[in-house]
Amino acid sequence: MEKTKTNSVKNKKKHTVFVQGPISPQFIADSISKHSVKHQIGAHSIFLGQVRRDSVQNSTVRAIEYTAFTELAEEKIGEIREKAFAQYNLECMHIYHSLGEVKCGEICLFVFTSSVHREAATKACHEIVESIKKEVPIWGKELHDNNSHSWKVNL
Amino acid sequence: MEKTKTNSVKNKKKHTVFVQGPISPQFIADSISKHSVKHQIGAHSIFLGQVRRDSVQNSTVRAIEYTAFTELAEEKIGEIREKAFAQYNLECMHIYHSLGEVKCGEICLFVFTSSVHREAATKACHEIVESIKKEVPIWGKELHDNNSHSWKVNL
Amino acid sequence: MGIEVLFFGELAEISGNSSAGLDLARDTDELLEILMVKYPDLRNKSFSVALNNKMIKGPKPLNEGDVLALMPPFSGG
Amino acid sequence: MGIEVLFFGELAEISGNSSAGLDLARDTDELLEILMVKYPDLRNKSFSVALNNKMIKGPKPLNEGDVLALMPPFSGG
Repeated sequence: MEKTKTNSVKNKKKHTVFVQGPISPQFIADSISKHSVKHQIGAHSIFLGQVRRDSVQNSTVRAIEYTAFTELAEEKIGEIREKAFAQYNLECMHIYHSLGEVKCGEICLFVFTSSVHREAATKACHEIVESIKKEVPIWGKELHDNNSHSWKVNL
Repeated sequence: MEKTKTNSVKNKKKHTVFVQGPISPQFIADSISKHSVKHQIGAHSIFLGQVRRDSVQNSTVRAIEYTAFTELAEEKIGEIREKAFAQYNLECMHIYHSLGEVKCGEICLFVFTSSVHREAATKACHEIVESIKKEVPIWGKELHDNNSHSWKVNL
Repeated sequence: MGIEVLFFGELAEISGNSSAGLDLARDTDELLEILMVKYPDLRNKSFSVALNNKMIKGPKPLNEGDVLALMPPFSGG
Repeated sequence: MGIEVLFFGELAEISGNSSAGLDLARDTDELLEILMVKYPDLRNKSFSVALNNKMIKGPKPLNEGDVLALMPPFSGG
């Protein structure tokens, strides 16, 4: 139902944040590979969110369907990017989040920071993940085995 | 010269820590993929160490050749593993370090932690990296463009 | 033209639609009250509001063509 | 049998070998002093010591067949 809004991604930012469906390990590998030409980088920090097979209301989650207010979400992620670059000495930063259905065991969030020394990448990655969960208008609809659903709540 | 000791890996631990040469992005992708069947996992934290093209003594590093006191190193990493599992609610932990030559831009260290909620994986990954750098008998010989060398110093 | 209202996440279930066209109201508070009357279950939900893609706090005046977004607590990641 | 001494990292450059066989000494301190005489540049280097794959601090008695490892500051990662 929200599909029309979900898909109206305006590419205002250099980096596309939203990917349709799960983020594949191959995509992550390719993203890592691209940094091998950046010889000033000494440390990468990566966070991956994976969809859990949670039990909710006596039934079991089989997938999460993500929707977003993409225009505002990309603006918020742009702000999170700028803040992290201002605060930490980062060489690179990449943020990807799934839209649409992501099954249990699949990856829905990929945050990737790189720096000369490890402290900047490590701290920035952690803070970016916290900010994404709190500040970015994305919603997860938990699809259950029994065809019911529930709405994901971030703690 | 240290090659004989370096290669005498005794697989006392379940996980083999040392890999010969660089750690490939494909190896990392395969490692991530293997966790898709673990449906209790919600968060992965990954740290990657990449060899930097540092300038040392007026010349430039082209690669680092790693050697280790492998028996003691694996014992130390075993202790680091046990400590992290005792301290944090982790579902999975993998630690890989290169031996031999790793060129600039290639990966020499891969630490991978997984947990139900993100805090455990994030904190454990960070602490494991710090412990590996401080407590594990591994040495980096910096090979320079001009065929000279220097010895890596961890700050 | 009026006001376009966007409903996200669970709120789209409550309204039955991902968006709705409403007549211009004086300000966002008046429009929200109209929405609460139209969709009473909204009263039991906490949500934040964006006006023309900017998060707002408290009432703001409305103009023809404005877009108001109702957003339940975020749950990305 | 004597004692096998392992030299790691930069210390292997100083000794010219990754290992050396030495006669049994009373304790690790005596053996280290013998090594310092044999390889004077060791005096300028800081290193930690492992006896039979265990890190040690302070002097420990030695037995035939013991393995003593001299390790410069670690620089993994």
